This record gives sequence, structure tokens and C-alpha cells, in this order.
Amino acid sequence: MIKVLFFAQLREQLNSQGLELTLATPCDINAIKHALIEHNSQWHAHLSQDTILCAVNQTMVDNRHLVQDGDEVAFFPPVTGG
Amino acid sequence: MIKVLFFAQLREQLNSQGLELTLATPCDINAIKHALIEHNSQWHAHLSQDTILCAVNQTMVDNRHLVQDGDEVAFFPPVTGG
Amino acid sequence: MTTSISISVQNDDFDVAQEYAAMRKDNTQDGAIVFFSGLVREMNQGRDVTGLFLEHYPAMTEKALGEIVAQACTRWPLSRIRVIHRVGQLHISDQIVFVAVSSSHREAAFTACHFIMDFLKNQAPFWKKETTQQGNIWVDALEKDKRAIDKWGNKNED
Amino acid sequence: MTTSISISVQNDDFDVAQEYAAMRKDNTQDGAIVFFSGLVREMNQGRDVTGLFLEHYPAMTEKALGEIVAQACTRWPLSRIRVIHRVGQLHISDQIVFVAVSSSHREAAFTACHFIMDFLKNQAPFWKKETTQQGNIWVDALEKDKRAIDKWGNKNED
Repeated sequence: MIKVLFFAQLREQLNSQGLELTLATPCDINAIKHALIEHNSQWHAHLSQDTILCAVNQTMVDNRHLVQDGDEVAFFPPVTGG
Repeated sequence: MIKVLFFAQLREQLNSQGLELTLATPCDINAIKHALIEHNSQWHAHLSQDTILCAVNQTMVDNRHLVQDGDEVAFFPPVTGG
Repeated sequence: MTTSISISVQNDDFDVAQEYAAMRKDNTQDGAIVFFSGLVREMNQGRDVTGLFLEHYPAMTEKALGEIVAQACTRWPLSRIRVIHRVGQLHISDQIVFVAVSSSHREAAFTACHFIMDFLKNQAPFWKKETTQQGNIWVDALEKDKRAIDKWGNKNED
Repeated sequence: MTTSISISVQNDDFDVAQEYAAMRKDNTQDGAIVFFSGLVREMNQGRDVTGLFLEHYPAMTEKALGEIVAQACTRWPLSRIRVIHRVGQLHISDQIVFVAVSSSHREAAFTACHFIMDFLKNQAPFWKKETTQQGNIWVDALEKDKRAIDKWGNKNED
């Protein structure tokens, strides 16, 4: 099981704070995005934005990062704190 | 008449806070140093240090700056504030 | 050297005087304290702002800030570091963020404080939503903030 | 833009909290305040320091600081600048110098505050005499402080 989280405008666009996915692991971030789009095809445009960032277990990663079962995977737009 | 001032360790080395010089003007900073050494030959080594800085009318200048009658000329070591 | 580090993410306002006193307390080794304070501006990216909501990713925020601070510690000799970032509802002129760095030397304190802010802007999971006359608007990340980390060289890329 | 500038050279200590409050007062345009505070260190250039006497050239000091601040204003959009430098007898951990800069943007505030301190170190007529176990010693100007202004380019040479 993989815990997926969404933040900020992506959370609003998807109208979801997140969900739990069951996937064969290890798999990369692109595979998770595909599974999410399969879950809800309306999410395609939002999750395909190339500005979307991803963190696994609270550390930023790129799309080739391999996710393990039990990981927390977060998707969010570029950060704007400070 | 030119008002000459000394600060910090230069003031201590010369044992003088400054003096007034009467000199034909305009003259450059080197000419003022020569006049000061003529005034007191023991000042030669201290005034010849190439780290000594000079300000005319409270603005830093180099040795070729031309001094006018009535100017205030200050000599001091490199600054160490802050 | 051992650096004393304190990082807070909080709803509450903070008191710069108190934070500055903590940087100085029993501190006879440091010659330099640099701090940055970030405030809510009335005008941002051409919009008239009346308030700001700061969302964050709670599990990640302090970790991300800790990694940025740890990076700074590997690059400069720093004595004390304090980072505070607020979340939740803020108003015009409110304090958003505070970064204070002390060091025996001025250059290290200046550079490290600047470095921490540049990376915080790019890597810490905070998002601002502005309240404006035109409605609530998510703030766009700025290209200049992304470029700001380029000056620190590749070895700082996570 | 008009920059509000205040420069003081004084024997008395200063209150950072009060200075910070003045930078924020009725200020809805600035998103960034950077400040530097310089303190008397116990150990300097390898010597055990017990106190410090700061001599200056009274007629020139505020003028020199004003010229440095004016230079900064030509280079960055700055909103408020406050410079305080103490003179006379100081003790360990005492505050020596304070430079605060506010701007609508972080990069300008950081850079200008750093610039002002680098030039103050090289061009403002202050001299430190340390009280140490080995007697009273005039502090040597450091090569690294001279080099510090090189990064700002030739156009800042007076």
C-alpha cells in the first residue's frame, strides 16, 4: 500500500487530499501517476503538468525514483513559502 | 593655512593630534607629508608607511590629490570599525 | 564545530526581540548576527493583497528546513541558527518567516542566512494563497526565486 | 524610489527591538528586512580580549557612512536603511554596529545590507583598540576585509 497526498492548488484541482494505492512495487513516480490517472481520468491534465513536484517519505525526488510498499508519496506545485 | 589631523595608532606614534601648516597651495598630499617631516624629522618612518590613508575635507583621496588653502587633511591607518 | 539549531513551524507570531536575545545570550564567541525577516506585503505580483493563507505539508516541513540548515552548516562555520516559519491565516504586515544566523565572522553569517532563505523559498513545502479583491489566488512560484539558488553551485542540489 | 535613511554614531548602546519596530512601523510595502549586528568577541586574531575602545574621526564618520548608503541606494531598490555605529569604551558581547535594510524584495535587502557592512569595514573612519592581557593593542586591518569589497565591482570604488 502506498499513501498518496496532494497539496495546495493541486489538491483543489483534484478535489482530493489524497488516497491509498495498491500497486506492485518497486515502481517509479511515473507509474504512480499512471495509476492515479487510471483511478480518475479527469486528473490527467493536472498530474501531467511538468511543474508538479514529488516527495517520497518527505524528501523531494525525480520521476525515476523507485517507490517501495509503505512509502508516502506527495504531489504538489512549486513551493511559495518564505 | 591647512589643518592636519592624525588618528589612532598614527596619532600615538607621532604623539600629536594634528597641527596647522602654512604652505603654498595647491599642493599634493606628498608635499604635505614632506612638510610634516620637515616639521619633525622623527615622523619620517611613520608618515612613509604605505598603508597610511588620507582624507581631504572628510573624503578619502590618493597622494596626487591637490589640496587647497583652508582644507582639512587627515592621515590615519587602515580603518577597523564594524 | 557544533552549531546550535532551532527550527519551528507554527501558527503563532514570533517576537524578534526575544529571538535576537537568544542569539546573544551567553555568547562571547560570535562577532556577527544576521537575520532575515519576511513580511506580508500589500502588493504582490501586481495584486492588491488583503491577507494570506499559508498551507504546508506538516510531516515534511521541519525535515526540509532541517536539511537546508544542515547543508549550510557543512559550508560555513556557524554558531547558532534559528528558523521560524508561520502557517495558517496571516494579514498585511504580519511576520511570515525569520532566519537568524550567528558566527564568529560576518561573511559566514551573511552568506549562510542568504543561502538558507534562497533554499527555503525553493525546497520547503509551503504554499501561499492570497486573499485579494479578485478572490483567493494561489501565488505563483517566481523564476527569479528558482534562479536564486543557482548562485550557490551544484553541490547544494538535493 | 525614495529611501528613508537614518545614520547614527553614538556612545550609547542601541535597542535592536526598537530599531526593528521602526523598520516595520506603517510599512505595508516591504516583504523583507535584513539586519546585521556586530558584537565584541572574546577572542580576536588569536588574542584574549577583555574590552575595546573605538576611536573615530567625528567630522568624517557620518559623511562616510552616508556615502556608502547612498551608493547602495543607487544599486538596489531600498525602502528603509538604518545604520548605527558605536564609539568609545565597549565590553565583551557589547553591540558595536547595526545595519538594517528593508525592501520589497529579499535579494535587494540581503545584498545591500552585506554591501553596506563590507564598505563600512573598509571606508568608515573607525579604529579599534583592544584591551587584552598583553596590554592595549590596535586591531590590524585584515586582508580578507579589503578583499571583501572586490566582489562588488569597480563601480563602487570611491
